[in-house]
Amino acid sequence: MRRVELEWIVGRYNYLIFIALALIGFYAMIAKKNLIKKIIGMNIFQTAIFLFYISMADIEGRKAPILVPGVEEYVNPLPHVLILTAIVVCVSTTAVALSLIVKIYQKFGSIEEDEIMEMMK
Amino acid sequence: MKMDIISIKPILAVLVSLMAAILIVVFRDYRNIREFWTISASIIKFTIISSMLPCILTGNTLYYELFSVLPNISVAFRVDALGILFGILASFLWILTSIYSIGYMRSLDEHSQTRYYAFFALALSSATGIAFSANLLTLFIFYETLTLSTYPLVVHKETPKARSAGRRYLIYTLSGSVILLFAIILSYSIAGTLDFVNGGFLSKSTSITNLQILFAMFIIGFGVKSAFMPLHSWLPSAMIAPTPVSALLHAVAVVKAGIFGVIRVIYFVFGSELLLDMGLGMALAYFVSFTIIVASLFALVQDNLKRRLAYSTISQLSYIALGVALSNPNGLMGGVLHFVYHAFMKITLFFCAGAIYVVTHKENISELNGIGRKMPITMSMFFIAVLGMCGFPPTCGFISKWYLLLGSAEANQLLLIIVLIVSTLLNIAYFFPIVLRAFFKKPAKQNGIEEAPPLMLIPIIITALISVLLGIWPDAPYSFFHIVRLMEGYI
Amino acid sequence: MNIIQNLPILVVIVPLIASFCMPIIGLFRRRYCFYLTLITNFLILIFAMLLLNYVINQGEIHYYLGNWEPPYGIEYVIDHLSAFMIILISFIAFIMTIYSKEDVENELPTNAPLFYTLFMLLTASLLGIVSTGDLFNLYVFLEIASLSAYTLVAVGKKKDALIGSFNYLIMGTLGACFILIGIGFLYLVTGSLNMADIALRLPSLYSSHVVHAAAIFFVVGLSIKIALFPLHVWLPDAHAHAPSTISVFLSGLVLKVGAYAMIRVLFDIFTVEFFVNTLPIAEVLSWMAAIAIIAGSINAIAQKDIKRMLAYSSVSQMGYIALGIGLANTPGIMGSLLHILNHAFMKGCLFSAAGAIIHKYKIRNVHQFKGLGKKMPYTMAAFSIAAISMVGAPPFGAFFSKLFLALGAIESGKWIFALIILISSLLNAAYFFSILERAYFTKLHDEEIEEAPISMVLPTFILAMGCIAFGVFMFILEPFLRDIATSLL
Amino acid sequence: MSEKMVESVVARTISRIIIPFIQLYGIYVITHGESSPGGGFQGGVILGTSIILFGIVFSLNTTKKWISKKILILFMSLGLLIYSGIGAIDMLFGGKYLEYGKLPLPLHSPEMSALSILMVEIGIGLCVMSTITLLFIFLAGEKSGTRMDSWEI
Repeated sequence: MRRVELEWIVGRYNYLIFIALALIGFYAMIAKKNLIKKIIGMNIFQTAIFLFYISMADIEGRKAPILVPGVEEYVNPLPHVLILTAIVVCVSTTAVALSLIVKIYQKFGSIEEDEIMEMMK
Repeated sequence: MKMDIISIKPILAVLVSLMAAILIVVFRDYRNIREFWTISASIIKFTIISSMLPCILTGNTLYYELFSVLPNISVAFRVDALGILFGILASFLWILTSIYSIGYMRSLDEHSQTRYYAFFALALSSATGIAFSANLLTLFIFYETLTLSTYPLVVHKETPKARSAGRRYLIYTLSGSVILLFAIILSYSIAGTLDFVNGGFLSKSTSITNLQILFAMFIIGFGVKSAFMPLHSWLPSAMIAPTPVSALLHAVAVVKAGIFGVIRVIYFVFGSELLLDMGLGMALAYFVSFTIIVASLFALVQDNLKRRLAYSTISQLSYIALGVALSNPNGLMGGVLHFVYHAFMKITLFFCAGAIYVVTHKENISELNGIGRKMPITMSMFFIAVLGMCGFPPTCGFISKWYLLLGSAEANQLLLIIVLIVSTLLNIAYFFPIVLRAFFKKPAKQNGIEEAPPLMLIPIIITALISVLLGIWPDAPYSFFHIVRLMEGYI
Repeated sequence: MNIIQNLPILVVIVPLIASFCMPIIGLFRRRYCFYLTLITNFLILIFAMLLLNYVINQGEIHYYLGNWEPPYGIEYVIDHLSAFMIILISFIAFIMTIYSKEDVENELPTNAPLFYTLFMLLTASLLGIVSTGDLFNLYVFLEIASLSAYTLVAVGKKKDALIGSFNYLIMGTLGACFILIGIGFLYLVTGSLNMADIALRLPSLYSSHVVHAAAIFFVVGLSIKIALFPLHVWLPDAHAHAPSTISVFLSGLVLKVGAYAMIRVLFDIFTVEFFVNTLPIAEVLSWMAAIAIIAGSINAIAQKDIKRMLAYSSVSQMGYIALGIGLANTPGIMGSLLHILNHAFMKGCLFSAAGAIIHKYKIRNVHQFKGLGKKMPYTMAAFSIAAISMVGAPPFGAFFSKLFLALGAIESGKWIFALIILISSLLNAAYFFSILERAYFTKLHDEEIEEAPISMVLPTFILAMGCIAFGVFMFILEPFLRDIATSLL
Repeated sequence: MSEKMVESVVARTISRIIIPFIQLYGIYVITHGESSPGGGFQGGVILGTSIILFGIVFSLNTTKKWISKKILILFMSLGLLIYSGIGAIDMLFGGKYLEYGKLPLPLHSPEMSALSILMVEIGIGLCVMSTITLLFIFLAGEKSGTRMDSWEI
């Protein structure tokens, strides 16, 4: 077996955090029965991806891409821009999901998946 | 010198009845105009097809490629001797059946007549398409449309029984087509072409086992429609359809399309040489002789007249397959002649059954005591056809059976000769009681003569007379005999 | 302004602007929303035809947004495949606009502006997906399409639609997240988002695990979007409970565009070499597809609700398309593309016929379809044409797509797939013929013709004519599809 | 939600003072979007938040009196139209979509770009602000009779 070195973990801690967060979110989306918790899971998942993009763009010692005299080296601004867009997508998805949940609660009187399934039969 | 003549006639022949179907639907509210279209389409179709005959008789073929689907696969038409034989047969009998249908449908005041005529015309289009297709793909396309266009005719009565018959029909035929299409795709991948070639386009490039499996799949695929046992059970239950449908489609067009496919596969896909090499020809001959005997035995115990005729059809279709599978000139001659002659005889029998039903509303043989005195003309014609089915001279059935026996003898197959003779005896056993009952048993009450309407009677007389005429004068000019002669080159 | 030069973007922004106008118009004259949609969709249809004409005669169009050259800016690429999808989308969108008039008045009387806003947004984003050449742009449009689809499913009056929409949202977002991760991985190793640019840089990285992971994330994410079998659970509820117009859109276009994205990603970004040889993606995909074909059909047989049945049938039919992608040879891809076209028309026709039936008689259970053939002759005629085409009977369109797929399966030596394709036709026949049998061959006493409104019957009929035309005039399509297939491989 | 959401005088007073500053900051973020961090989306969210704060502290109905749903929907569409329109105008003068340099104005190309981007940011800000507010009104107003599945205002 290959020995996992501490350095290897430290060098990639951002990816490990991304994976951990994404799995937490994924688990919540699939396994939780409460609709709101599903949405929370979805948000965690998406945030994990955002973090992945942001940390991917970051290079040690470089500055944010803003025109300031004296700073020569910038990090790649593109992932930030992409993530801005992705955040918008995330917000809209959450908004749609929340309004759906409000409607579901009105019609079924519950936001627990199994209870709703029981009612639909 | 054989030539491919480019001609759009085959397409016209297919399109005529398609157009007729559309016109029939358009004029659905005017029944005279609607039925005028049926008759005129049938006559036009027959004219177009027979106008191709002189060209074919000189040994040429007509060809037209519509479009190509894949490299070496196209939707194309080729009229050769075998194709025109089927085409003429189907289109000629369509004229008679149209006339008969009008009489039948009007006397019984059937519902949904527009649907009936429209799908009938479609079925004929498909049958013509099958006859004239130049490759397996085209043949399959029309084969499939034939299945679908006959389905509404089978379910015409709209009773639960009819629906279950229709369901059974679809299950059998669609399963058959699936196997057939699979076989077609496999042979395309083996040979890279699907065009019918005299002598077959498959060669021993792949292993013998593969070819044997392929042949078995083809036979199962086409065998459903040609009602080889044990794939036959849709045919007797499909007899719930109106009698003209049983007469033309279930005695001629549909089942003969299956046999036609078998002939195409034997002579144009595999080639008789390859089949004999692999010993598959004889295997097929023995396979179908099982059907010949067993179907006759089944026929013995049927009380419903149309069902008995259906089992007789099953048995007789296998005669054709037997002759063709023998792969010698006499066998082929007998098989293909039976292909034609059986059509005339069986359609007469079905027409008679329909006439009896229209006049007396009786379907069972046990109720037919003394019907011969009530309907003398119908029953005499019935008797002539029965003679033909049993192979008595001077009807045409004798000639085809004679060639079949010659072919079996030539192939040194004593067992097949015995099969043919036994089945003739069985034919007599299940047909003669009907005639005897009709003429010599006393009816419950005597009502005097009451025949079916002339629109029905005339087609009956014509077909019966033709079956005699073909027996007396088989090699009349332009007769089927000459077309069949052209096919000797297939072997 | 040079219209032809700007067509790639016009096709996207015209419906987008129309959708932005819709709420304002909705505030004042609710009725006009329909007309604006109709006019816009007609305009797009014309644009699409011009584009197709241009692409066929002059070749690909590359359009740089804001005149920023790739790989810095966003590039729109219209090649044969895109033009093919654009014409399909715009045609169905136009036809379904006509259909939507009655449907919207019936199913969501107060929400017409909302409906048409989302409808145009959906159309715009679908067109965006197929015309963009930028991976992230693809993701954004995919999400816009999905978001408007979630909302459109829920917009009706039905209670169950909300649950369907919610499950669709959860699964769809999951798929989108996977795609986003995939894009991130690709960006990580190539530093580019332009598809052509990535494709150029990838071959040297085929052994990289990051690329492998990216490919897998893409395939799983897109499989959710196209509802490939084990990931299909969201589909039946969403498609069955949506308004009929939207059901047509969802199974006719949204799924197809997912398939398009899959073709683009697999064939244009990762090449055949990669996903057939380096990773066994093609193998897995085709087996999944084969299972989907059978399982979808069997599920469909068990359904009583007509729209649910059609939805499950979509699962099965998407299996065909995925199978063609997995086979990754010329006939396979041609079969896939042809089936994208055919299935859009067939399923569109079936769903709109079902919608017309539900509109007129308020029946959804197929057992109540008795005698419908005589009551609604035109709708049912269209339904039967599409159903028989679905079964794969010649000379209708789907016969040829199945034929191509089967040939592709044989060509790649996997005859078992050919057999599955053919057997599934029988399963299709089982549920479609049972409907047809009930509709046509049952005796009823009250057989008066009462058709759905003409604005519903006409679109249904046009779609049915499409099913016939693509079969009969296959030879016109064939060289075009072959071009696309060879350019992809 | 009840007619009066927060009874606290502190909250009301503080909000009264703070809301204008929030909005000013929002506008600042929007207008400096083309040259510094920030932009339409962020500024719009800040603006929207100020309205939401108003809605929470005072009541939903007061908010609706102040800025009606009709206006918000109008702003939402208008913002989007500004954004897509600015991009499309360039196409009229022979540029590409979003090229921002082909306008027939007596300005240099970068200046024109800056101007266009400013307009775009304003459009986006308008749209985001109204969308955020609308989301709040629809979701919060669900019980007080504002049905979100209806277009009726």
